[in-house]
Amino acid sequence: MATKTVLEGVRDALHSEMARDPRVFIMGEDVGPRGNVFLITKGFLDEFGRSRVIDTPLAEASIVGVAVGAAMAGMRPVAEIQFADFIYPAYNQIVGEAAKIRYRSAGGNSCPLVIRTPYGGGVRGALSHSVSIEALFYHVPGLKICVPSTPADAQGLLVSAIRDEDPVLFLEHKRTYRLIKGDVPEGDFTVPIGKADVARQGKDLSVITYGLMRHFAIEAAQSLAKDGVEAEVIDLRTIRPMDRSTILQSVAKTKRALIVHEDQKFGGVGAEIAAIIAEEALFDLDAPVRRLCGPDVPAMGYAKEYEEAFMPNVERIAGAMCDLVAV
Amino acid sequence: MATKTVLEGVRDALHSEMARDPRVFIMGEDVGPRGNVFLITKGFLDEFGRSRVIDTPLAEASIVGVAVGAAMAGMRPVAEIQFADFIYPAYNQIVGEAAKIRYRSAGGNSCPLVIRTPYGGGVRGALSHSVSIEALFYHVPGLKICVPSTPADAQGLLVSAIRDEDPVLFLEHKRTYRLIKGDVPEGDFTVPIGKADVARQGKDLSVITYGLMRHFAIEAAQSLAKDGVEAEVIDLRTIRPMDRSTILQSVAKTKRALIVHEDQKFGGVGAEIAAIIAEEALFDLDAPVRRLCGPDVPAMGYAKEYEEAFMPNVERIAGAMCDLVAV
Amino acid sequence: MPALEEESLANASNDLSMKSEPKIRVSLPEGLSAETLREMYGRMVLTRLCDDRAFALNRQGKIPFAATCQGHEAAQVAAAYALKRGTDWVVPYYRDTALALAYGVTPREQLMCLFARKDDIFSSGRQFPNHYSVPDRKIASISSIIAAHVTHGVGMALAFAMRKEPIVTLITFGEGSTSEGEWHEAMNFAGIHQLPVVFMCENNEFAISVPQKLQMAVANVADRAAAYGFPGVICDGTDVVATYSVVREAVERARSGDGPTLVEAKVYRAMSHTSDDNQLTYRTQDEVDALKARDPIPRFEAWLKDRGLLDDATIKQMKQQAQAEVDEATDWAEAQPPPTEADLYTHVYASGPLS
Amino acid sequence: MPALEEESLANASNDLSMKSEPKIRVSLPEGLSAETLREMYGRMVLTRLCDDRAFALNRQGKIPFAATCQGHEAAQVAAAYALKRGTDWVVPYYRDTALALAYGVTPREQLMCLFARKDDIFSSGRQFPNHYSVPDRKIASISSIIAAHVTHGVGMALAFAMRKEPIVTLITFGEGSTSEGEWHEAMNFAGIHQLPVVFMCENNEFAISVPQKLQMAVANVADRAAAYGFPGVICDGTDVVATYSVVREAVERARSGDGPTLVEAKVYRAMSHTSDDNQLTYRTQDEVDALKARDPIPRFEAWLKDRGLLDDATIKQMKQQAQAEVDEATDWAEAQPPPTEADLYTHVYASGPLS
Ligand SMILES: Cc1ncc(C[n+]2csc(CCOP(=O)(O)OP(=O)(O)O)c2C)c(N)n1
Ligand SMILES: Cc1ncc(C[n+]2csc(CCOP(=O)(O)OP(=O)(O)O)c2C)c(N)n1
Ligand SMILES: [Mg+2]
Ligand SMILES: [Mg+2]
Repeated sequence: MATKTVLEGVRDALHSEMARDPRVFIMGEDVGPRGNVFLITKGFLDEFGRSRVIDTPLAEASIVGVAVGAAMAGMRPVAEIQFADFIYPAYNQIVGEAAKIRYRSAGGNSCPLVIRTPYGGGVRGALSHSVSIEALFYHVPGLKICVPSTPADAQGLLVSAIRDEDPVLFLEHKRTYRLIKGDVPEGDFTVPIGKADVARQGKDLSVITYGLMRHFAIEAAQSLAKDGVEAEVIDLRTIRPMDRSTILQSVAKTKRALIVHEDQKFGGVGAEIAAIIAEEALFDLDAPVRRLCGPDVPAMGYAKEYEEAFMPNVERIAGAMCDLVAV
Repeated sequence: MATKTVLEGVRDALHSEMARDPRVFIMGEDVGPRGNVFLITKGFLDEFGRSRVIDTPLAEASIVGVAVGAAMAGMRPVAEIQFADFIYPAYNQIVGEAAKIRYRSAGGNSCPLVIRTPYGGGVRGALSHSVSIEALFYHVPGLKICVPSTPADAQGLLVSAIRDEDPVLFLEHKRTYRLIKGDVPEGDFTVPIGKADVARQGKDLSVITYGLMRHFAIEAAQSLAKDGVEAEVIDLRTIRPMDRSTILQSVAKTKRALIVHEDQKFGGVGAEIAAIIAEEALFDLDAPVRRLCGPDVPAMGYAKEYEEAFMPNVERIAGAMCDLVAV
Repeated sequence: MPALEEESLANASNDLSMKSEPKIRVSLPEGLSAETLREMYGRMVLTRLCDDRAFALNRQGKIPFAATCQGHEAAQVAAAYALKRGTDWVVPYYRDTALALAYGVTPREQLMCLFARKDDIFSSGRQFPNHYSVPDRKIASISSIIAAHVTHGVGMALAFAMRKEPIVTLITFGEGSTSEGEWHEAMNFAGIHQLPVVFMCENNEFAISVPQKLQMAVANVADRAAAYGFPGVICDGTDVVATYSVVREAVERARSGDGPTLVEAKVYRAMSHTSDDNQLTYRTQDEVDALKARDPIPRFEAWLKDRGLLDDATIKQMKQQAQAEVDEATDWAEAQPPPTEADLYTHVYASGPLS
Repeated sequence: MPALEEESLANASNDLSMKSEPKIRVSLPEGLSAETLREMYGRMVLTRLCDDRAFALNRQGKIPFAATCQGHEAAQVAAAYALKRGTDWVVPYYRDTALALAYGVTPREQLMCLFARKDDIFSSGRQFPNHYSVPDRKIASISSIIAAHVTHGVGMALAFAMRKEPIVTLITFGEGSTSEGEWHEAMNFAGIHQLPVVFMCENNEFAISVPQKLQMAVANVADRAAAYGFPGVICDGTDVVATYSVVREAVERARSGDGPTLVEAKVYRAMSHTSDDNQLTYRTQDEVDALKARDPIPRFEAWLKDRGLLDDATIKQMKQQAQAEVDEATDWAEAQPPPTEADLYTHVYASGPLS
């Protein structure tokens, strides 16, 4: 075991897969000499050379589109979108193309592609560097979506994503990059795509969450434990596929479900989680499902006050947990 | 009252608004001499001239982006995306730009823009001319989304959309264009954005739906009525804003909720509807929430068999209704 | 590059050598033997019959949709033969029936996609007709989303270049597609990395109903190449030999590491955009009638006959044989089973239909 | 166009006429009086002080982010004065502090956006600094999404053309932005409709760390204009007068109905991309040091002094006055209230924060 940050987990996964498999290469804006804006690929250019660490033009549709083509031709591209807010120009390539290539060619072509991008708020990124995008993609069959929150999950899931035969959207919460440290196994390991993590065991309610909020939820759960309330915290880790059975088992046990995400509420990923519970576990519940999410405004603003007002935090999560067990 | 098709409702709304307001203009592919691929704007070019009926290059990002700019400069553009499947290249302009202009400028700028596009299956449109896109946009604050299903709603909502001060995504189910006929009020009238339609009254279960499925649900309800089961059918008409209170009132009355949409299930609009019910009406329910939706495969295929297997139809809806009342 | 010529001979599905090969051979375009030229002619004839068959089936109500390539055949067949078939990749668009048939797609495969049969190898009946995908014959999968495939072709070329494989990628599209932002990005990327790509624009002056002057403010698509640092070349895309020479040169540039070329083949669209369109809503009957004079098939036929490479008897025989092939393929494909409900769920992910 | 000159005088916020106006006047660029030239100089000085202040505040930990325009000031101020201020629209990008200050943004407004205060008129503290939006002074709202505003500017020009208003729209962007598909689409649309637009590329040869040669395979962004059927013109964007002449000509073309122009102002970026960047990770200290020689402010200062339009005493006075303004604006803005939680919910829709 080594202790590292989420950023280091991402970097080590990229590094080990590039070293292991000559088909793996990286392309994106400023991934070369700059080593990516968060310094994730620092040193990669020198080590792997210009043909495997490609500084692209400022053009996201082609970052993904060229990567799709390379993937169809047998490579394993890792395309980087510098911030999740800039992924929209590549939406056609991701949703319209990558996700459908296997299906539309009846298995004749495949598209083993990873699209990595930092998302989320809490770093004063303002209106265009703070977005959560998972809800804009999770409806799309053919895609897989990872949202790791710990260094080990970041590393193990990224390795899985690169080895996957299908396109994976890999979302890294930028606030976790340096904030979150944790133990990571040595050597080659993977975390399977599609398996949630029961991050904390509990019997009184289930908190279903992912990304940065996992950490806030655990903290909130710890504070409630002082009053004897034991919350189970489920970190989904991947959103598509979503680990329904872990969610349902937990809810069957605790009989109360609180869904927490930073992304806006209406039509967010929490909607599907709530729907799954409403369809499959309705008679298990002792209280209505609750969602604690970002507010339904267009974006997180630049001022600290906007950020704080937008993002769920430990206090708000603890408050929602208290309310729910009180029903 | 006049009897017309959905297509005629759309056309009459466009026509009357263009005649009424010189700020309204149309831009899109093949809207000129061709009169749009469904012939909706046939004759418009001759009547309103080339500066108000603009045949654009094949470039969706600029169809929307140019319209956004014109809207910011005081016009009322109606931008057409020829098929909903082709809207992805414009995703950045819709989600990243149009939806945020008012918010990001703190009210300094606005973007009164309508983006019309035909969506949905059932016309042998194959993998790239059959998509339902509402779930890819309904999470976005700042946007409004209309999904009319009757001629009167198509006309009245489109007039409302054009007069709205904010960007509206206006989704027209292409199968309804010529299939669905109905009475439409004469003269100037509007249907408000944000108000669902109780398309059929009932007491035994609530079917919450929109688009083409409204018609199938009513037919299914009629067939069940023969066995004494009275289903209430709610046609949302607009997805964002969503008429929560009509949904909740109906469910409080019937105690059973079936959500039906053609779009794929996972992360579809039905997820939010189910979540609203799970949060607000859980203790009203006598049965779990049910969703009858398109299957979680990447697209509707070309072969008739794929289309039939993909789309909910009257029989399947009736079956799901029976199952739900039997719980 | 004599390899090319042998290649085309080896790939020929029928023996097309004339009974009485003329003694005095005219000088032929580099890389093209008499046999190859006849084979190319044969592909054009076969394509025309497939195209006509599609529209006949559509009129009979047997298939709901057909898209024509009439007017584009010369450019497409020329491009196919300028490539090293079996080695070079093509990333076509939906109007490339002639290109596909010249690149190894068989009439049966073509008819299977028209009928949307389960065993349609392109998409198992999921996509519209003419959305080819034949990896074993180096034809990439495309969607109907205009210009989305152009970056793919560039990415494939990038992969080949990274692996130092001497493969050229041909990417085709209509002039309308050059308005899309993605087209610009693809061109730009290929230019920066001087990738082994040939971009071929089949300019028929219409994007459905929108005429070229409302699509761009330049006279030639080829004029756009300068913005990307590589040459743009124009050719008469109704002239097989002229197009062949231009594409062949571009292929050689690409293969020798000198980077991309944008070839603009000036063609025309003989019919409405697709079976869903009626071009008389936006151009006159006279205009449409005038196009007939440019038909590339009689033109190439005359060229071949002038040079003694083809005679009426052979033409007749070839047409009959092609017709027989198309008829057989039609009956066969029509009799094949459609997809079933279970087929809806295949090939979602490599690991199955999980969501 | 003498209107322009009067306009600039009328807009002058301070009396900048020198105590002893030299008797023998040199010939000045068309449309620029001595007073206007001094005013332009003043805007550059003011901009530099605002820019330096932003970085000082960032270093002090008072603001988390700053983006520089150092090296771009001449091009921006020249462009602003080539327009009819109060009539023509600008659709700028995030590096256009000098353009904004020359187009009527005040130091207080600038400092308010740096501090993200509630009453920041551009965005109420929602956007990063320098994302201007001042409808009453004809500055359009932009986001941080590169090149997304270019189609907007074109759409605005379309609206003005439809309404037959004699308004020119200036749209600016970096050379990196020309790689985006949307940029291509915007240029293409403007060319087809010959809209009254001036596109100005501020080419500083870097997109964050990516050098021009990895962004495009051409030497000049201006070379791309030919693909859209309108002229591309290059100027030295560190030379106020040269840029002014080129932009002014483009503005006149646009206003007289002759369509768009792409102006490429060759500039440089003196500092790192933003306060979050360290350019020494991708270019050498020597390279950066060498740029100092191109500083447009001393250069313009010398030009004005050479012609007797400015003397040291006036320069000193102007600098002091600008510094005082920036200091005052800083203190004032810092003391303004931040947004509150309630402000999160305003301006979602015209009708309120419904979802
Ligand atoms: C992104 C996208 N937008 C619009 C369409 C609808 N469409 C299909 S073909 C076509 C015209 C294409 O014109 P061009 O590229 O010139 O090719 P041609 O059909 O003339 O060969 C259009 C607009 C589409 N398929 N994809
Ligand atoms: C769509 C998008 N992609 C990436 C970015 C990140 N980004 C911000 S500025 C920048 C470089 C811009 O370069 P250029 O257009 O040359 O302008 P400059 O900063 O040099 O003035 C990049 C890549 C962004 N803001 N938007
Ligand atoms: Mg065309
Ligand atoms: Mg730059």
